[in-house]
Amino acid sequence: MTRPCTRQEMMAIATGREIRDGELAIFGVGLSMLAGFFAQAHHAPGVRAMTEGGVYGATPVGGLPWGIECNRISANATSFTSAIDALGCLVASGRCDVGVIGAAQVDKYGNVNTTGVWDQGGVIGTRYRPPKTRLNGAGGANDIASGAKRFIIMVAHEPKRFAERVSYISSPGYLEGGDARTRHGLRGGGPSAIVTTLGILRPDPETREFQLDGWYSFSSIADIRANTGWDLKIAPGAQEIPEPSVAELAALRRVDETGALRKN
Amino acid sequence: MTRPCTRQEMMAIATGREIRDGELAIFGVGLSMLAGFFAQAHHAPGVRAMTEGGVYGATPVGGLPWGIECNRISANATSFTSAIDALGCLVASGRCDVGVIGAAQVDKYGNVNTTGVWDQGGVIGTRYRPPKTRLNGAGGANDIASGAKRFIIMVAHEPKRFAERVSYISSPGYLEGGDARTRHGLRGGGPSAIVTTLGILRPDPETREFQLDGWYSFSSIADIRANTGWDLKIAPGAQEIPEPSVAELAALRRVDETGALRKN
Amino acid sequence: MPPGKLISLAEAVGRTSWDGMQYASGAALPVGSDAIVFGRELLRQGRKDLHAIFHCNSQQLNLLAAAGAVSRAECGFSGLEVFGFANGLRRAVESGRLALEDYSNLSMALRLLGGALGWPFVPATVNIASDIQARSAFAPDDYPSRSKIPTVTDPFSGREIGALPPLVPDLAAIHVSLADPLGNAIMLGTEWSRFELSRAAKRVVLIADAIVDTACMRQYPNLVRIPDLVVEAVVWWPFAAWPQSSPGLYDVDEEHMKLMNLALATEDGTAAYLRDYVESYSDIDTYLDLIGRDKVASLSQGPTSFLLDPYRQWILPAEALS
Amino acid sequence: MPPGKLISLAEAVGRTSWDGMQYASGAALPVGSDAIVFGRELLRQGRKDLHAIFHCNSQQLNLLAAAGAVSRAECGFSGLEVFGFANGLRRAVESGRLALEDYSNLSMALRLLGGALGWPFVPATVNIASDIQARSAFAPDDYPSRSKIPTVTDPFSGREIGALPPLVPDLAAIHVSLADPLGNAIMLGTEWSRFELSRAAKRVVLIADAIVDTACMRQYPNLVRIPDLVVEAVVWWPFAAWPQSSPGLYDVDEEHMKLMNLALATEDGTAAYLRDYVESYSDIDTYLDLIGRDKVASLSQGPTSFLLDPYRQWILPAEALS
Repeated sequence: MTRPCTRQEMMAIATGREIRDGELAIFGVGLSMLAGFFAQAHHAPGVRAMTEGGVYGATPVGGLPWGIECNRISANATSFTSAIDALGCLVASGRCDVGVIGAAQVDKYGNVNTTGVWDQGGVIGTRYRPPKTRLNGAGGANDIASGAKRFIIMVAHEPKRFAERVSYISSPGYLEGGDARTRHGLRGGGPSAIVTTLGILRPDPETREFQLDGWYSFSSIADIRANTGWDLKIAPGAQEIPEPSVAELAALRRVDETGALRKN
Repeated sequence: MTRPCTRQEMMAIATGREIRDGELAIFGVGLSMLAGFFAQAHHAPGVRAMTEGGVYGATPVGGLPWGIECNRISANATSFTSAIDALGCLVASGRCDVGVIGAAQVDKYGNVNTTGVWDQGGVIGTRYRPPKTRLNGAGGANDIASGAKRFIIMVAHEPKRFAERVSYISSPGYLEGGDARTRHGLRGGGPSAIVTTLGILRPDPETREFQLDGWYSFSSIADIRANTGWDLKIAPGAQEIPEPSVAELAALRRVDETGALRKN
Repeated sequence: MPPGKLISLAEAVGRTSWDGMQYASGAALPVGSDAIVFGRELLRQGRKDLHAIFHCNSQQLNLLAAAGAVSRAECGFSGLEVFGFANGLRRAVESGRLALEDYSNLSMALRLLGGALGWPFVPATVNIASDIQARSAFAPDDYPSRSKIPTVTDPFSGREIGALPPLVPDLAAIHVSLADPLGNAIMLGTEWSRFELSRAAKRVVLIADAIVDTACMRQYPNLVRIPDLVVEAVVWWPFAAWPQSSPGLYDVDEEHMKLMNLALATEDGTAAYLRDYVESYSDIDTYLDLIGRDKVASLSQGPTSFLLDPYRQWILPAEALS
Repeated sequence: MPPGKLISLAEAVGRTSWDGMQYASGAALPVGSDAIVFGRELLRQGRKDLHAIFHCNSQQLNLLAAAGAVSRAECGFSGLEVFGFANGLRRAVESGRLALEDYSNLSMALRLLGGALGWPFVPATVNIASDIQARSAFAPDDYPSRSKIPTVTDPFSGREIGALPPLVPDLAAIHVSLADPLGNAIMLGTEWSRFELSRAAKRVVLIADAIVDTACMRQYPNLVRIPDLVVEAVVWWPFAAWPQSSPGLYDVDEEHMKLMNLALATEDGTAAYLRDYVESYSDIDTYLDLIGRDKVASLSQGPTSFLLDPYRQWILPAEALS
């Protein structure tokens, strides 16, 4: 197969396209940071980017940062503050336009699990019990999911990751769907897209159930449905997503200078 | 009359004697700051002093500071932070050992008014109305009075300033007396002394009514009672307060290099 | 590199202010780091009926109140520290022209923090059991007040504490020592509550005594407590806090502090002050002339001048800023 | 000028720690500014049954958990960023040896702020409506949990939000870039929540990569976010965060990060790691030998080295610190 880029690169570009110039944006570490800095390098030079630790004005040097406060991102920042500033004053407050988070498991209402994998069908039950496999916990993603005006979920498209219902809600999507977020008092607007290695899902405006909105040149509706753990509906107007332009791919590869997205 | 020092100097020294070495202490601007820095210069070199603005490690240079953040106190500080840090994390939290505040009016339970003077006998009534004479408001004194383990009130001893009941509680003393502070949920211990230009008053351990505990060489019980707006009781063991030592007066005058306390 | 977000003082006031707005400034203690030059320009442009949010009173609020431009104010301290009572503010309060809602210095800062964090209320262990809680100048018949600092029940202990109303001012004009053209700012001296204010306000304008190259910010990112992404505009104005101090840059002008407060004690004095010190300059040069070039020089040689030394190499000259 | 509050690492651990204590550290993100050398010494002195308060997991918590020294932990993120899952911590959690109470990165910081301010609870607009609120590892039968993040009613709107329990750890071991012998500290890079932690904890020990003369603090008082009056002791230990980074001083040691996390994935690997990298050095010199003098030199030449430049002139040499 002669793809123009890897699946991960396509996912990063599709995510970056969701970010608009001038927005106040927060990126996590890893792939989501590359997606964000790609957007800044390509079509959103005025994006006001920050990290969870309160690092402002930086673009990474020397490749993918090891972490949010790491030296690769500290080397050319204009301001360092704190977690309460970035995640609290600027995100949980409702000021942040867009965040990008990852997921180990996501469900049809965009709820995200990054906490653990449980046996017995992934059902924890009414008593807390430790996971069979412990993952990373919520980190700042819960704060982004709770407070940002909208957020984008980036996730590898595999059946085990796309569940009817996540085992554990680490970061809230639309909860039980409909107006549940409002009823529970969450300030932010919820997930606007799930961008995957196979395509893009977006929520139905009423039910908030995620539907297939687009596929890549190298994927298909059938492929995506087979890799989704619920009976995925197709949105009206769903279509193939444009391939990366030469300029997009060049910008992404400048940001991802160590090729982290080209490893698989 | 050949006093060894002015009344204000005696008040500052008597206040400074209340501060012990090593304590975490907060001083307001003006006389209370001089009292605190006198203590540091004389018998409490290890006092950990701060101001409301989060200025740490400073001693004033060039005379009485104009204000808490002014350059005379900023010139040799080791740390500048913020109001929430100093008044919140270190004082309202209950960590601060001792604060010194001033008063325009104080009552027999050590409640302090620095907000205004009202006509009609100083009774405001059940509708808010503006004062005849507006004073400075609560400033940080309310926060010190609410949270510090103990605080000292420094005030010129004049009948109009010593009321049965203050018109307006800007900073709480013992409220209605007894265990009222605890009932109202105030964290700090309340005022431990009212140090005046004529003597020192301390609270009865049960009723919390302030009683005369000591007078200066140049004042007397009769003098003090005549200048107090309630029927002042005399504490058991009340006695004359030692005159300033040569070392005390020298230390105070080093701190008060512009002679602010010698003007009257 | 300039202009970035650099605009003139007149343009900043014209673009961001309106009659009746919630205007926050001051935000340092009464004799320092106050964006008073923005307040002078508010008066030059005839703004009125302001709802002033000042952590503490400053000469700016004193002036705005004396001039009759403020109808409501909230602050924690209404004096001028060792310079005494604020005569302009007290006249306005005593006459009933200005309703002054009292809080404490901590609670004003916490209310800004609450606004910054988007909280519906802020827990209060201070101001409770005092007349600050019981009495409201904004709701005079509500006594003991249940609307100003109501109680909230701690779900862990079941005990009651106070709940402060958060502040989200329409505009904050914040004095900073140094800003770059992008809007990154360094404050020398205590922040007081300028950090919280810069996140609480809907719009932020920086008033900077000096403009530095962004390279200064990259060398000292931990000093940049106000990052560009929360800033709408930057105004360069030397001696912007005068007659108050700016640690590292200039000292308090004691003589003018006294002259000004004395003037604001009367209607006639206020009119004269407005004529002589508000309406009388046309640009930075004539403003500095008004202060007096000798005084500008002497106030710049204060005991804190050394605090500015590390940053002097990046200060942009006046020629680069027009 | 030394020693002031300067004491040895062994003495600091001996004086301030005990089995079963609430121990807070980390307090920066997972790969930087972590006082891990304090954690190594906790293990050398055999501390166990710790209740760990880490804003985020770090290699320190990973190590302490792998070694079986932690029975309870609270954190907002339990991974190692791009270095993957924290194998030592996850083994302890999955086996049930360690109860891990989950929060988010904001709520951990707010809980420290609440502890610092002495609040009974902290308003929460995050963590609500998630399993972080509903499930408690410390109270497994309380489902949906009403004790971990209960609701509180906003008295202004009548609506419910969450209430976070404040944190007041027994001890905080805080990594800082620079400290003076009195206990004033400068952090380069994001503070993360070290400011709040330094005010929340009952006792504070600073672990500083370098010691500077107090003159440095008087030149840069706005950088001194941890003032001496909240600090009990200062420990000088170069490369104190290794293999993690310290902005301005040294980079992440990628090789050792991977080696360490791989080792902590098994009991045997952990025993070997403890033997080779915890028990194996006797002082700063042998510790630096262990890292490797070449690596010490190369990690010191990172892209952020310039951040240290303004302060180098005040760094006290090793000879002055004994």
